Amino acid sequence: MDRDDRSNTGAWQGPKLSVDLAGVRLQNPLVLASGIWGSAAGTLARAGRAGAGAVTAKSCSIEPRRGHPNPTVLQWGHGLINAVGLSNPGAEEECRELQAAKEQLGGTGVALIASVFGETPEAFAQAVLALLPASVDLVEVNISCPNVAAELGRPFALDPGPAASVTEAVRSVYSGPLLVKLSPNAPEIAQVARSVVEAGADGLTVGNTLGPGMIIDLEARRPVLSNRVGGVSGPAIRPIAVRCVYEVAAAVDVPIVGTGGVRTGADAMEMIMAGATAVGIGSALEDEGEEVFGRITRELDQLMRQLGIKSLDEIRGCAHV
Amino acid sequence: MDRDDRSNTGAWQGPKLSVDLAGVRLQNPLVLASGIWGSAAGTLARAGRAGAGAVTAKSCSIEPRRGHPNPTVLQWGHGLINAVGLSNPGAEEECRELQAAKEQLGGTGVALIASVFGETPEAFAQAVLALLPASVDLVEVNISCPNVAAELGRPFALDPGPAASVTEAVRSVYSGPLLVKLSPNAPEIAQVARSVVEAGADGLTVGNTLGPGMIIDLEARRPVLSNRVGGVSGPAIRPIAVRCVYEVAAAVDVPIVGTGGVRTGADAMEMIMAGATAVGIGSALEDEGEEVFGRITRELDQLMRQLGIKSLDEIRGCAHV
Amino acid sequence: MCSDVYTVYRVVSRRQESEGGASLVLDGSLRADPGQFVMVWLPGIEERPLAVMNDRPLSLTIRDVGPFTHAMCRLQEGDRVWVRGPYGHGFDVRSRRMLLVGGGSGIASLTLLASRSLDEGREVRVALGARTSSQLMLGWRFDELGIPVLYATDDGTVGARGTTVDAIEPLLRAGWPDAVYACGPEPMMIALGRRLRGTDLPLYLSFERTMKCGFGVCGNCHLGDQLVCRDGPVFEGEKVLRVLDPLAE
Amino acid sequence: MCSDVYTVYRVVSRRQESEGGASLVLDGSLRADPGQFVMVWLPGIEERPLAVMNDRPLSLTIRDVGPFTHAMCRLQEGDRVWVRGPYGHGFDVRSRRMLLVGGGSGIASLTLLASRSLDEGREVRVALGARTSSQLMLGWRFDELGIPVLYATDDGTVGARGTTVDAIEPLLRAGWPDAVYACGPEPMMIALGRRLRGTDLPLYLSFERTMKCGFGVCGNCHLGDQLVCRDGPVFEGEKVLRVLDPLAE
Ligand SMILES: Cc1cc2nc3c(=O)[nH]c(=O)nc-3n(C[C@H](O)[C@H](O)[C@H](O)COP(=O)(O)OP(=O)(O)OC[C@H]3O[C@@H](n4cnc5c(N)ncnc54)[C@H](O)[C@@H]3O)c2cc1C
Ligand SMILES: Cc1cc2nc3c(=O)[nH]c(=O)nc-3n(C[C@H](O)[C@H](O)[C@H](O)COP(=O)(O)OP(=O)(O)OC[C@H]3O[C@@H](n4cnc5c(N)ncnc54)[C@H](O)[C@@H]3O)c2cc1C
Ligand SMILES: Cc1cc2nc3c(=O)[nH]c(=O)nc-3n(C[C@H](O)[C@H](O)[C@H](O)COP(=O)(O)O)c2cc1C
Ligand SMILES: Cc1cc2nc3c(=O)[nH]c(=O)nc-3n(C[C@H](O)[C@H](O)[C@H](O)COP(=O)(O)O)c2cc1C
Ligand code: FES
Ligand code: FES
Repeated sequence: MDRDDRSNTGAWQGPKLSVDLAGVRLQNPLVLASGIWGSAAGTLARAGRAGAGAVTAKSCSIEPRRGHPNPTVLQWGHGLINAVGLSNPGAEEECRELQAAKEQLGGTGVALIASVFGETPEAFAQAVLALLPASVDLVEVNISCPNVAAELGRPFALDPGPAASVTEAVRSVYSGPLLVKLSPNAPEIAQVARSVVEAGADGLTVGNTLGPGMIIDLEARRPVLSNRVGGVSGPAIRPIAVRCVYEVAAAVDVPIVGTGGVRTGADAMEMIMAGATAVGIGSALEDEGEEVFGRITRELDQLMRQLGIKSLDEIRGCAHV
Repeated sequence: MDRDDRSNTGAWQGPKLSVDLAGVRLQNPLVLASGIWGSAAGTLARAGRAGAGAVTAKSCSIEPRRGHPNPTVLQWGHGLINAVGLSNPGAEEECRELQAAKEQLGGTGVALIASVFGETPEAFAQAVLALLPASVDLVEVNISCPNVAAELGRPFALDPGPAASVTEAVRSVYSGPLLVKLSPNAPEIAQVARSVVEAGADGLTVGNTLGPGMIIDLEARRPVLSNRVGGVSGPAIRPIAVRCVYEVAAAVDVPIVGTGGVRTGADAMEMIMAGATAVGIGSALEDEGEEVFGRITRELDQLMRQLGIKSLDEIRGCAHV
Repeated sequence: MCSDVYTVYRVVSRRQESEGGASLVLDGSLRADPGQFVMVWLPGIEERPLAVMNDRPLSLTIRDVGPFTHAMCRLQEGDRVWVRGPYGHGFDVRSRRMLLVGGGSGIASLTLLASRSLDEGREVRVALGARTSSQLMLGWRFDELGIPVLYATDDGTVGARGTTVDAIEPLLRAGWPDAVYACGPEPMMIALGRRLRGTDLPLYLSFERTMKCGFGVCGNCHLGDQLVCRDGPVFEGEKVLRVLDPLAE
Repeated sequence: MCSDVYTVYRVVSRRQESEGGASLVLDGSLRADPGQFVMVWLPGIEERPLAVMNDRPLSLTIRDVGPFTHAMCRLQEGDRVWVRGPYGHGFDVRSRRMLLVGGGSGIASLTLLASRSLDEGREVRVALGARTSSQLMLGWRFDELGIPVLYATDDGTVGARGTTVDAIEPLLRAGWPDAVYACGPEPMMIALGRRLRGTDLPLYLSFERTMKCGFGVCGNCHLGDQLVCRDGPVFEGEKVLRVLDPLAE
């Protein structure tokens, strides 16, 4: 039981920050984004204990993947650029970590989200099957990683058809709450959103990293990332992520995890006004670490008091004028 | 005659900054980007006198356009967002300004670039025809503005076919040096580049603003731009612009004006190492004004000395390893 | 804090100016130099440049000439305005005896200059003009500051019949001012420039042009090769009148 | 200046350490706390974490264990390295008599701690271990600083036969140190933790884990719920040994 529930005892307990994400109750809208802090039970649970409403594990595939050699993750002045290349220990090992994470999170009320990817719709489905024993609260399907194009081809998330195929394949093996993670690079993201929802998604994460981008080192005379290009995240991408959330919210009627460049309570509220139900927090952990969750929650609470907002439900999508 | 030409008198005169852009010689690679400082003869000439290698006028259409109401151009912390909406005085008036600009630039060696757009390939061609009397040095065809989608539909620059149609239409009425301005939002920008070059472009500007993006005001509970969304420019978009230049340079063999987020000599050199011949400078004029050209040129010169680079030709595209 | 772009202020008090004009005192201050301006947004309506009439507390004076200014003039206590800035360069003040000349909404650009200059121990006089008495603005502010005001109206309903340029003639002849500072309709500023041509009195003019960005990018506010938002709004008279005045050499 | 990401240094001098090891002195300094590390990139090869062996001038000591360290060890005077950082938290030093225990490449994490602590007027002793004498590194640096070194090798070729944990036994019994600082192979650090369990001697351990970002985002360097790059690389012994040592409660 958290503060919001106690509010039915009478006196106003302060702004209501809890939200309903595809049937899963989050104590606050902040979600640790996939790929941040990996999939280790210890780090996921730590982010949860520190105040995330939900935590997402790093995307995993059926088989383990080494990912790209270093350099893979860099700070370039206005955010991050990364080409980790979806390194992961494979679904079996990931399942064990998720089970441990679930145990460590027991009783905290923090939701646990698994994330999967694959080369084909069937591979996505198989990865989800392999994770079932962990009984996570939600599954996120990552069809939008821009860093493995050389290997995996054009991301599924760029076109409505392929995006829907993956969703259907996963839906056919998994009946729990299902999020699909879209790409801010899709020129017609609203259409992709519509077809993914028709194919059975319960919610959408909007979105993954932008680009890809490239940083060249002038002395080395070559791109810094070993993969040459990488996904751009952090403050630089916020206006584009917000526009994506706005467009998607206008197109479909499922909850959205607005993700991209959020660093403050004001940024989080912007996402919610654009139509998001929850808000992904990724690059903001650089340097600051898990304290980011407490800080953003406090800032959000303060802003709500200042603006006379009693509940996030009150302002969700209110910028659609 | 500039410094580089004197170098054949014997002693080394310092790094060679001049470049050849589709047959037009620029004293240095810096190009005032279209839409910055408008199309007035006075401001274009001022930017040229201050040290730009070339100046581009704001895109114009056959008929005058008012553009969108304010707010239209904003600073959001990591760059600009704008939805000016291609306001312009129409090709006839623009032609007069360009003639005046050309006169004012006479003898400076600064190249003058006109920019046009239209609703159909034919409209592009007509706009170019209307500007012919100004005898500008190059014509840039803007097929990539993301701020008029509501009116003009999906930008031509997103797909190879439409992009080529516009290029062909203009090519059929204009035989001078022709640049086509691509969009960093095209998921397959290399294919667009190829088809535009096949259709007759002599060079490519890569690229226009990114997105569109959106900034929501929390007190107003609405998007700030009257057009709701706007193109993102400035530092935030640099890694993506650099990747676009890199991809395009690998795909085609025409000169590229690398444009997006360049603010320093190092940024300019990064574009050139990615494969650019010239470098567009737009948002960097905020606050600093035309002095940006002198500063970036000096920084580039210093960097070249420091890294032992004698000519930009030496490093163009060298990051393709 | 609530956006990357604007600071939101509330109207604390409102004072009716001339017919179709109002001054608004806001609930916070904004550090600005005399002559600088802000961009003010009314969501759903428009965003426009306005002079900083006073900076602590931030105060604005608006003449109702169109949709935006009309909405501004109808704001009531407690209503909000969205402000970004300040932008531009203010007046460069080096003189001892300053003559200020204002017309229409341009008067708002002169009040902060007047009060600051008084604080700095300078002598200030001002001439205000309008078509008719009911259109005069901000006389009360100069009265508050104890600055002598010369009025001029086209119809003679207040002060001298004629223009401010006529009204300042005696002061000019007496050799009173060290420098002249003006903001108003462009015809007024051109006339002032012509009157002072040949004298060695420095003239500073503040211009009003339509703006989009306010920070020197869009080019919308150009005046010859100058950008009003960035290089101005205050210019040395000679420099801009060369562009504006068809009679200037 | 040449990139948003790295500072480029040149190798000024190179010193052969043990077989397959080298120390490099670079042509600039880097302000760092003892225990902090940098990410070093060799274009076309790899990017890896390395301890700041000395900070002015920036110096690195590398043990050749794989492709990156091998390339590092082969660098010559004038060759370039790309450095970002420093990252992580260093040693928290409050004690008077400090016992440093190093093994393998971990020794590089202790030299800056030693020299800084001497500057601050503390007493420092060090124990260095390796499998065999030819694999010992950086003894010369402690000699330079005038710090007494206890050596331990598995084969007894130098110093006591056995481990550093054996070698420091007499000092521990004598109650000499106020605190122990260690960096080396994890088995060494576990053994040290076991030896000190039950005493009230503070133990600080510096860890080496594979890293991608270095600034607390990717999670690659986790150790239980801790991130070595951000929360470490130096930890209080108790805290991490609970995770690492199967015998810890
Ligand atoms: C630096 C600067 C400072 C300013 N300070 C003030 C101020 O303190 N108080 C104030 O009331 N106004 C000021 N203005 C002018 C103000 O911005 C305009 O009056 C306003 O833009 C009108 O907007 P609107 O939507 O009400 O009318 P619009 O529909 O934009 O205009 C209505 C009519 O007024 C004309 N007009 C618009 N702007 C001007 C102008 N600047 N000069 C002459 N005619 C114009 C239009 O051409 C049109 O005919 C300033 C302008 C600038 C550039
Ligand atoms: C904070 C920190 C500071 C470090 N400081 C130094 C230093 O100053 N000098 C130095 O030489 N090394 C140091 N290291 C270790 C160094 O980063 C690794 O040795 C290096 O990554 C090996 O890269 P490689 O490409 O040469 O070999 P790889 O191919 O990456 O590894 C070769 C072999 O060594 C093993 N290995 C790799 N890293 C480690 C490790 N950290 N511990 C144990 N085994 C490992 C691998 O598993 C593999 O078997 C430090 C590591 C960290 C995290
Ligand atoms: C280092 C790093 C690794 C990431 N790995 C994944 C991943 O495995 N799966 C995924 O869906 N998104 C991944 N992302 C994307 C983030 O989840 C998030 O969508 C993106 O970074 C935008 O949010 P931010 O600006 O808050 O970081 C990764 C991002 C970063 C920076
Ligand atoms: C206010 C503004 C107006 C612009 N107008 C145009 C235009 O009319 N035509 C065009 O091709 N590009 C236009 N652009 C895009 C720029 O030319 C440039 O491609 C883009 O801003 C990226 O470069 P930058 O980051 O250096 O600004 C405009 C950009 C801005 C900021
Ligand atoms: S208003 Fe944009 S340049 Fe002046
Ligand atoms: S190396 Fe990335 S979190 Fe530590």
